[in-house]
Amino acid sequence: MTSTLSILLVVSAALFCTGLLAALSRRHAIFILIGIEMMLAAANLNFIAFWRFGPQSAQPIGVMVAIFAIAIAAAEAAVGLAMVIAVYRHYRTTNVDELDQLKG
Amino acid sequence: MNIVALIILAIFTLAAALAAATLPKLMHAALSFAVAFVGVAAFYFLLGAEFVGLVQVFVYVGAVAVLVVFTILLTRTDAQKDRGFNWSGVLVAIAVFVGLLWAIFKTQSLAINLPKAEPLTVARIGELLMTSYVWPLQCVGVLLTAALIGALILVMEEKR
Amino acid sequence: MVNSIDQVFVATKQWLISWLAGTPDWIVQIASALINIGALLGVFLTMFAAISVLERKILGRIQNRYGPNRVGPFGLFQPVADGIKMLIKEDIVPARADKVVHFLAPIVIAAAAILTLGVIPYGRNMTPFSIDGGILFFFAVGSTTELAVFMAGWGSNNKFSMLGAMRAIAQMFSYEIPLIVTVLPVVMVTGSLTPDKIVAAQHGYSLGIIPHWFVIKPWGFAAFILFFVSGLVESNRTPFDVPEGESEIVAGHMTEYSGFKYATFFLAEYLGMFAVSGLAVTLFLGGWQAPLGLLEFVPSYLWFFLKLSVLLFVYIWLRGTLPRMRVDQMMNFAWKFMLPMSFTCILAAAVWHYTGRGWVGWLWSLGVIAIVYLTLSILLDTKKKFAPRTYRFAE
Amino acid sequence: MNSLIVNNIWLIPAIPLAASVLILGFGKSARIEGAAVAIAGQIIALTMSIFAFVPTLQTHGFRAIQNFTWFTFGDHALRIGFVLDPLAAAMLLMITLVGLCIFIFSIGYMSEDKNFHRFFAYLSFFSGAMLGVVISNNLLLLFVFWELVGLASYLLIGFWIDRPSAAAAAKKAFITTRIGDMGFFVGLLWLYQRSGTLLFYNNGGGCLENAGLILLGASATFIPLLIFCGAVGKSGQFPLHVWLPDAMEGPTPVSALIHAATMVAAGVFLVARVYPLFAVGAVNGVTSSLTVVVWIGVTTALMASLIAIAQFDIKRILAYSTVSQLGLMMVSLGVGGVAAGIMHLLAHGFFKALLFLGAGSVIHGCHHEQDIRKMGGLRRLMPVTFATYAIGMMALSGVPFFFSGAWTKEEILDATSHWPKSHLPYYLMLVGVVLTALYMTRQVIYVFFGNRRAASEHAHESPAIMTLPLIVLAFCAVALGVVLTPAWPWLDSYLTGHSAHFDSHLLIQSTVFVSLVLVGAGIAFGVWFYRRSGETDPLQHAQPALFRFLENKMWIDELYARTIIAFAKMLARVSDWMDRYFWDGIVRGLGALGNIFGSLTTTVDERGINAGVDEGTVGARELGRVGSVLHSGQIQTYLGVIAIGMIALLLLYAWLA
Repeated sequence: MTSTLSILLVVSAALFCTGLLAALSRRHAIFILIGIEMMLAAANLNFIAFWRFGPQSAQPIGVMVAIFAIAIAAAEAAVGLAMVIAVYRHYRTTNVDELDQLKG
Repeated sequence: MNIVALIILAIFTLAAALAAATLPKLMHAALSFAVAFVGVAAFYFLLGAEFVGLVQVFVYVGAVAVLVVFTILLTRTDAQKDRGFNWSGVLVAIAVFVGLLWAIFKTQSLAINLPKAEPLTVARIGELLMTSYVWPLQCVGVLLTAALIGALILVMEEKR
Repeated sequence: MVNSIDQVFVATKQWLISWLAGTPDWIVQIASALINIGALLGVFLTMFAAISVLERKILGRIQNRYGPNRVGPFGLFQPVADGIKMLIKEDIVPARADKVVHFLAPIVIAAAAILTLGVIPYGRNMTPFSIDGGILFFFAVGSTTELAVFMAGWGSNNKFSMLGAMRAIAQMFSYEIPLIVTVLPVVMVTGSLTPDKIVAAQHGYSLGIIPHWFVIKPWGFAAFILFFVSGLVESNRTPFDVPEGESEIVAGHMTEYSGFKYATFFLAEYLGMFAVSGLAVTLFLGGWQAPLGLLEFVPSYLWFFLKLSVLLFVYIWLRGTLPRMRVDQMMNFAWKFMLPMSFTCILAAAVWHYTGRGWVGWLWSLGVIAIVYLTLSILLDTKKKFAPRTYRFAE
Repeated sequence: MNSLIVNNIWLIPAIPLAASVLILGFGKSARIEGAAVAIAGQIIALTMSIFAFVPTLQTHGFRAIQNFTWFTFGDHALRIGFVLDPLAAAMLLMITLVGLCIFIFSIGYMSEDKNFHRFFAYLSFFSGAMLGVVISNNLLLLFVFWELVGLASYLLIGFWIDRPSAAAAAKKAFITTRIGDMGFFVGLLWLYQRSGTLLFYNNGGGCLENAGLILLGASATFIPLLIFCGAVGKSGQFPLHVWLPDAMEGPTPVSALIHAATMVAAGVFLVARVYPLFAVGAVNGVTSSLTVVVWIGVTTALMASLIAIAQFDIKRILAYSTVSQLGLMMVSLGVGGVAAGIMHLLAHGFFKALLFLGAGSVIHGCHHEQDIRKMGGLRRLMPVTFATYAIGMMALSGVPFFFSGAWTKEEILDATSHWPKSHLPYYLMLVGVVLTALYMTRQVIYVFFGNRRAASEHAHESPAIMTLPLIVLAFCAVALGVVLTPAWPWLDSYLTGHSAHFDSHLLIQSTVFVSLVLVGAGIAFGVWFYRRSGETDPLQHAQPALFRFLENKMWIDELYARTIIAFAKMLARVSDWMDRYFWDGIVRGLGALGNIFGSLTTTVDERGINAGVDEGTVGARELGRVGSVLHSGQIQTYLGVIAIGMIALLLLYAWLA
């Protein structure tokens, strides 16, 4: 009833939702980043899975996309963490509930 | 593809991910995060994308995780109030998960048998990166450089 | 005959596996892996024991003393005594420590070290885990060490531990870049990330006596030196043992460890040393290949371990000779000298490749390296701007 | 060297123009340097003109052209070019030589002026522009230089800008010539429209060559007449002659150079240059356009001679003389004596420049007094000036055998006498000859003979730098008389391209005796009539009404003031009234209408819309306040909302599927 691909997709969905959970529920700013990284990893997992189960075309597009996604995610993490540090320096807090300067 | 290995790996990875999302101590969560990513890398190995798996370990465990723990170290405060948990997020996450599950099981075309695949060699990936994907590669190079400089400027001591 | 001696270990493994004929595939795979792991652990734990006593004895000779000579003949059983001592010591965990992290740190660090050993070809057909991106695997797993060191420092909840860990991570990060970049010329020239292929690419001899090892090429020689120095830093060896310098911060991230956990750290450090040296041998010194065509009858693994031993001796020799560097000097060295030089190696390798890989290319790449080296030595010359060292004594 | 100049003929105008720019660049303090540069430029131009003149002498019908494309629009290319032929070469030589003399004279005459360098810059500029007119091989290029000449004239007439009369004269000159140029430009465009080219000579394809002339068709009468309008304006022909006497407000060297020798001759030159256009379809050498030219010339010549008799300003007399001589040249051209006209133009250039410079010398000696009634008895005080002036006077009057004007005037009279259409111009010309002798005699008697009057009490001879050019020009005036002797009509043949033979019979013709008698009569009558001239003119005694009529220039200026200018003023007043009351009224009415609408909308705005908008704004603010609650600034909330949106989309999809 369930194919291997479905299991992979379920795992990926679960990883995504875990990431969402981390991003939504935790008060600490770093967790938002961790959650986003997890969501990105889930997307990558999907790319790889579909590449593996898709037709074996001439170019492993899924793999290439995953590689670039990892590189970009690394850049995002670096900048994001730098921002967390900068925000911490400025406001002396990393609690995102207190970082609401943009509220209406 | 060993289904048992897959399921064990899935449980391991998801447990680590859940730990990363919920553990109250920041450092534990960060380390769980690293473990979860090792699990994801293992998935890539299992799926035959060894290179991506290695890159995943290299980038996330070797670099991002260390960055995260460094950030935790540098922003250490009275962490008590940062440990709060927003329960509404759980509901939303579960709702999304249910929605995704429904979508996955609704889709009929996923029942594909694993195709026989040529192993994807590193040489092939390198060749592709230098031919078809050379522009994306250069763009990513520029992006990483920009991110490096941007991160440095962000964390530079503010001159008063 | 020669061939059978060369392949004796391979044959033994196959004989063991043949017992499992008829069982499912995955059982064979797991058995094969277990055999490999067992062999690795057996060999390298023995080597660890040997080197721990040999180091003390060699250092003793360098420092005009005997070194350990009480336990067994020539003190050779000293490691056994040490092992027993370590095992029976009390395992102290600080009260305010993060116990889980504190516990996991030595395990992770040892596991990483052992994993890195897995991809090195020790002899003909003797690569425990032959994977496509072996070199990448080595560094991917090796980078986990940093996390483990951090775990140790953090989990101990001790200022010295934390500071030591920070120092260790800072220097490992800094030197990881030249370490990896100096591998790139080899990878470029061979066109492969697989250690076996890299070793195979160094096969053959010019004029029957000069081996085709990469260390013979100017770029290879420069890269080898840089790689070796970076490896020295990665394994926290003197003169780069700043993170655990006893006279400065007790024992760095290992301060709060005792007993078997401490021994594990020690073990991991030596295993890391073996791994980096092994990789250096693989990449630059022709791996298990014999230095002369005449000497090819000597089994390949013997050549490998001979070369490894030479490198390890150099490690010990340096430890006995050089004083510890200051942190800032070390960092400056990494970013201002090592990094440009390692990029120059890439350039020189490319020049070598495009000028035909012959002796002309040899001279060209020598020229490139010489020019950059001279430029850097002029630019980085501090002109003795250091203040003369002053000594203060208690009155 | 010759070929170098012939192939680079553009250098001749370019050098004075460059000198002009250079002088202006020097600034005010560079007096000597400015003059030196101007004179050096003029000497170079003269030398080059001589080099250009030589090959034209050597070859009959010499014509060198250099054409090039100025710019291209669509399929058409506007081609301009330069031409060197006997006409141009002779003009070049005359202009540069006379110009050089006048430049040198100016050093002395203008020595006390504070804008010394500017004067020389303008003179150089004028010289360059005039040389450009002469060598243009394109009617448009000629027009451009023509206008530059006009500009130079304007600048130089108004050189003493602090004198209101000078400024007014400059304006008058500029505007009057512009009226003529308007016709010129229309003619130019019409010509281009018909023939498709403005090049004069283009190896058979130019507008003056047969191929171009055939294209003119019915417009052949009007195009030359329109171009002639320009010549009328520039050369001070009736009815546009009024500016030329007023132009004497400028410094005397300017009067000599521009308003006697060169620029005013440009009109004659223009007619000569485009003469093939006038001659299209000529029957027996007569066309309707040429007839117009003849009658305008005759009218001008006679009228100007008459006016000259009753003038007291030394320069004005010469100015009217110039006008009359130009009329004479026009007549000559009109009756077909092109060569005669041009020869007279060249000769006139020399002796009229001489006369003007002599007048300048007199004025300089008399401390800038120009009224001949206040002079007198100067022949002993200014002997050099007197001698040279007398030569000029005799050349102008046409005293035969030794003076250049005589022979050229003979030629013109001869040509006029053979005009088949009418003999009236010939007889009128003879009257003009008598009048010329008369007014010149009157002037010389007033200035140089008789008792010394107010201005001549302290008169003195001019310095050598001023008398030297006088002597040179006087020599030229006499020498040309020898050169131009009709016995050997080489210049005639040179200009027309026919071969010349020496023939002493040509020296003695019936017209020679006629003119000899007439000139003699004119001079004798003048000497007798003006023997006792004093503060009041003898003619004034004899015929007060006639004298007043002539003294006031036949009231032509007044006529213009009453008619054309009055009409223009009336138009202006009407326009002013229309603007003030009619259009302004409409505008005001519209404005008032706008005001009414404005107040209406203000009311509507304030009472109706504003109130509504206020209400709306309050509502919007309240809505915003409610809405801004959503805008919590919490990124996690935003993320959650995004996730909820995703669920909603999934649900929508499920519901639809």
